[in-house]
Amino acid sequence: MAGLSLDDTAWTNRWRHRSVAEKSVLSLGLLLVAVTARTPVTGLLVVVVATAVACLGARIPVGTWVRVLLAPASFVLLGVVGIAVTLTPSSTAGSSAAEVWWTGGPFAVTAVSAAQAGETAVRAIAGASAVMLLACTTPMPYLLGALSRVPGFATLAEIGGVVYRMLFGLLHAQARVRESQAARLGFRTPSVARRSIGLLAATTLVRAWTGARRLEEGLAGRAPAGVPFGAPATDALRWAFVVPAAVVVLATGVVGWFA
Amino acid sequence: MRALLAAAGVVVDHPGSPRVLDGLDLTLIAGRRLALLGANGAGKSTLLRCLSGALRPSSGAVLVDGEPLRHDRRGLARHRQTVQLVLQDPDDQIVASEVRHDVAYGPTNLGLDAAEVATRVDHALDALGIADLARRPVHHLSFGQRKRVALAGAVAMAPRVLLLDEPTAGLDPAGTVALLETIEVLEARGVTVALSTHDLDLAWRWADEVAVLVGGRAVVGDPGVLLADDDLLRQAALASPWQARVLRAAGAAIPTPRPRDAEDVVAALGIRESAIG
Amino acid sequence: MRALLAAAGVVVDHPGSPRVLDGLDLTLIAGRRLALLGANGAGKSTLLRCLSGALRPSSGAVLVDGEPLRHDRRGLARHRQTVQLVLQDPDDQIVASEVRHDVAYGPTNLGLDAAEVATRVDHALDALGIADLARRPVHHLSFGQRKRVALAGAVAMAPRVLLLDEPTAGLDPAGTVALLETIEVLEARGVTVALSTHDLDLAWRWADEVAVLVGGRAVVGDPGVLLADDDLLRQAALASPWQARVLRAAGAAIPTPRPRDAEDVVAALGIRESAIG
Amino acid sequence: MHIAEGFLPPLHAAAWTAAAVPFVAHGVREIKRTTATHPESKLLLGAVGAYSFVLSAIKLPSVTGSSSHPTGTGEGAILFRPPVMAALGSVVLLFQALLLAHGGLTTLGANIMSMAVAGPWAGYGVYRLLRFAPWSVAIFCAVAVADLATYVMTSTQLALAFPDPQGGFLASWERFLGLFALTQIPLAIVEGLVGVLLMNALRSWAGPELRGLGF
Repeated sequence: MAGLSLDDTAWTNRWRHRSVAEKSVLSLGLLLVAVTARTPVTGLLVVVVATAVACLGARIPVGTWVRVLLAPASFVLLGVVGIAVTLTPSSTAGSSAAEVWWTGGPFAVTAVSAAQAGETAVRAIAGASAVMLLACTTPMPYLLGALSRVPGFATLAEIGGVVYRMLFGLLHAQARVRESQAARLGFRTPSVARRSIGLLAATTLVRAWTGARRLEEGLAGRAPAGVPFGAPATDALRWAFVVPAAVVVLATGVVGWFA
Repeated sequence: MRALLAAAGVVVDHPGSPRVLDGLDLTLIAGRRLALLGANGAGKSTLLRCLSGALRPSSGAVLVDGEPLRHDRRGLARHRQTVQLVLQDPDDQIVASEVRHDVAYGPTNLGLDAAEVATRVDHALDALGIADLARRPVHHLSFGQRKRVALAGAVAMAPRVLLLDEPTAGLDPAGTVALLETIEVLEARGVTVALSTHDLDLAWRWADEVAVLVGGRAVVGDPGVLLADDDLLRQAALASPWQARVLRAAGAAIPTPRPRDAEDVVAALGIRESAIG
Repeated sequence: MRALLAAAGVVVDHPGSPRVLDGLDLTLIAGRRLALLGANGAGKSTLLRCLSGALRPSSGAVLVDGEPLRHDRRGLARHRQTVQLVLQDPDDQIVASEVRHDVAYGPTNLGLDAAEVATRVDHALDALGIADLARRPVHHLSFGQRKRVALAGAVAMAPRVLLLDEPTAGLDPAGTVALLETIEVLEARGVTVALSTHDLDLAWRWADEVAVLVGGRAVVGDPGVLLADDDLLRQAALASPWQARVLRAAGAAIPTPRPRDAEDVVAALGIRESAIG
Repeated sequence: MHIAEGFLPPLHAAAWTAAAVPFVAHGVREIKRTTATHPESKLLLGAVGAYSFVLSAIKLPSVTGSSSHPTGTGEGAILFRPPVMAALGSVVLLFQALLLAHGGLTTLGANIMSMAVAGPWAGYGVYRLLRFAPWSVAIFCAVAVADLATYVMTSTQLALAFPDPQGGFLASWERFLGLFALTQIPLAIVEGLVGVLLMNALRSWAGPELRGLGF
């Protein structure tokens, strides 16, 4: 079946069974450090720590980890272009040459805008590496199980569980339908392709719909309608992990903020 | 001969189309293998859903140990612990994303304590030979493996009757053999198994009794008799299994017990190796 | 003996798992029936998807009339008018809500004018014997009927080769007979048909040639030989068809042409009615 | 149109998260009310969530040649109404953040505001306003406007976070709008056209199934 590489990693790494709370301390703690950092050094430190923890602790293959980070990193780098490039200052005469690094037509890159872009890029990549630490080590159903214990989130988490259960079958079906559309030349011209996409989106919704109805009937024999689906079991929380994790996060923060 | 589960005059109507089941009678005897046969659309799945309590017949009754099933919350809750249905497509029945968690779904909702649920789940996974898959995500499994997970989910409810809708559909020959072995394990634990199938050869070899669905009713009898009855099979849009066809082509009667394998058939034909040129 | 479509050293790799196809060679001869056999997961569907152009092999080539298929826009567009694949699940292939619209989908995409599209659709519906379903909504049809609609959609593309993935899966005996009749109609129109199946009996009766998938490669040969080769079938996790089993049990050799029906088998056993007590 | 993890300054991220909370809470309350009376609708809502995720993975053929993905916000709002989309949308955005590394946790609030609130409400509003217009026109406009509203919201969020050193918020807003207009206006048109085809196909295909939605 069609897979998602992040999801596959989450199911196969060494930390999969650890309590979600343990890993959240580490990952969300590093995320907090990353977004509140005042210097780029902190951000770089977060990337290094997250990488070390992911590859040495959870034994995620280095190649996999790099590929995981590459996607958000490329997004971020593309995104910061929009920050770095500003409109040419109307009062260029007033700005010193040192402040304007580059101009082209109505656009310019200034020292201020470039600094802002750089700061954002580091913060975003550091934040992404912290979050990917959680995403790579924890299968979605475990996360949703933890979320369901937070007051007010139970219903949403439970629906999330159904989303996850149906996701892969639907991705697979969608890919198959698209493939057979292509076999009947459904993407030959742009207008033909638009019609095919419309039909594809419609069939996929019908598939999702009938899938849910059939699941409803299938489950009727297993339990009364509406009972909670529960959450998969994970290991109990161990302070032997939480304490060192908190220390790592604090150390990263302290070193980063005061270095 | 204890009547464990029965359909008595079961009618299923969908408004605007011909009746799917039209006063059907059928009895499941404890420990006796029943195979349900019929063309596509003959009502096999509908009947199984009625027997499992998932579908309420328009009229007629489903009897458990002679008592009519009541389709209220309590009646259905009890029924689920007696009868479990396994659907053809495992994805219609698996709700959780991790095997163990899914198999535990039914027992957990019976209100059992955690230790009892764990025991039930372990037994079910063992019976299906998938203990090693317990912590695997369902979407990483093959079709055959998912079929076993769905079956384990039903077995974990510790039912007395297991109804299997087309259990061999989509399985290769090795998968079919493995399924039949699993059924024997379950039978040894006291479970009565009935299944629906298109595979006449499977019905001939496996069943103690067959029910052929024709015109919304069931003709029930010995496989050796019904599966050689051309008139009946023609009405049901079925064909006789090869064993019956070979014996007929040779002009031989079908002996009792009926010959199941190639060896038995050859023996029934009275052939000695030396007789062949 | 014209090689219409061929796989030459086809490799399909999914990173991190064993190779599905590992240097597979296979040739389809015009007008010759090929049955593809293999256990679940042996790579039958993968091979068919390669041959149809839907999947690009990691290495190796697909040859059409001896020319390697180019996986660019033009190459694929041409290929799809030569080869059409019909998937096991018709719902993966039906894109419109009304039968006629769905069958017209391919021809319309070809850019044919309305009259030509209508002729193509009529011919395809005729060949499948479902002209009466033309204006019906697809979701009201039975599984067997939807299978025919999916097949009609492929036939309307007027391919020279039709690849069928498990075409009899989920069909009852009457549905299987009807499908085989349809295939004959298509063959009479000059279409070469290859199919994959789990049904050894079907392969034995229908095919001119079988390809058994083992370890990512294909062993190709005469059904009467390969389907009686126990070593090969064991490796492929398959079993021999009943015809071969009966002959073996009787100690008889498999004659040429191989006996397909019960009557042929009995004749091969040299039994006269009078010989049986 | 996802804003990446860590892209917004911490205060902005927190503010957008706070802004999103009432919308999501409203949606969750709606969903709870539905599931209380129809327990089986949990499965249907899950299916719709899975569908939204899968839809965002469908590549759209773009006029400009670059490929892009439909947002699905307009169609979703018409089919399931905006409050439900706010709740389901946040689940889908969480999934995208953690399964695709698309979006993020600190920017979840901002992304919910643009894709699960602004887009659906704008689209739904237009759909209701055009009640008396031809159906296809109403769908086209609703879907296209939902698309555009999503990107206007994102541009606003970015402009507030990164005001132009000289021209301030307005200059920056114009810049972000201009930057995205290049890709988003053709995309909105394509998605509008596809949306009409989708809804037409759905109406003929699944009439009885969708009747339960008040569709």
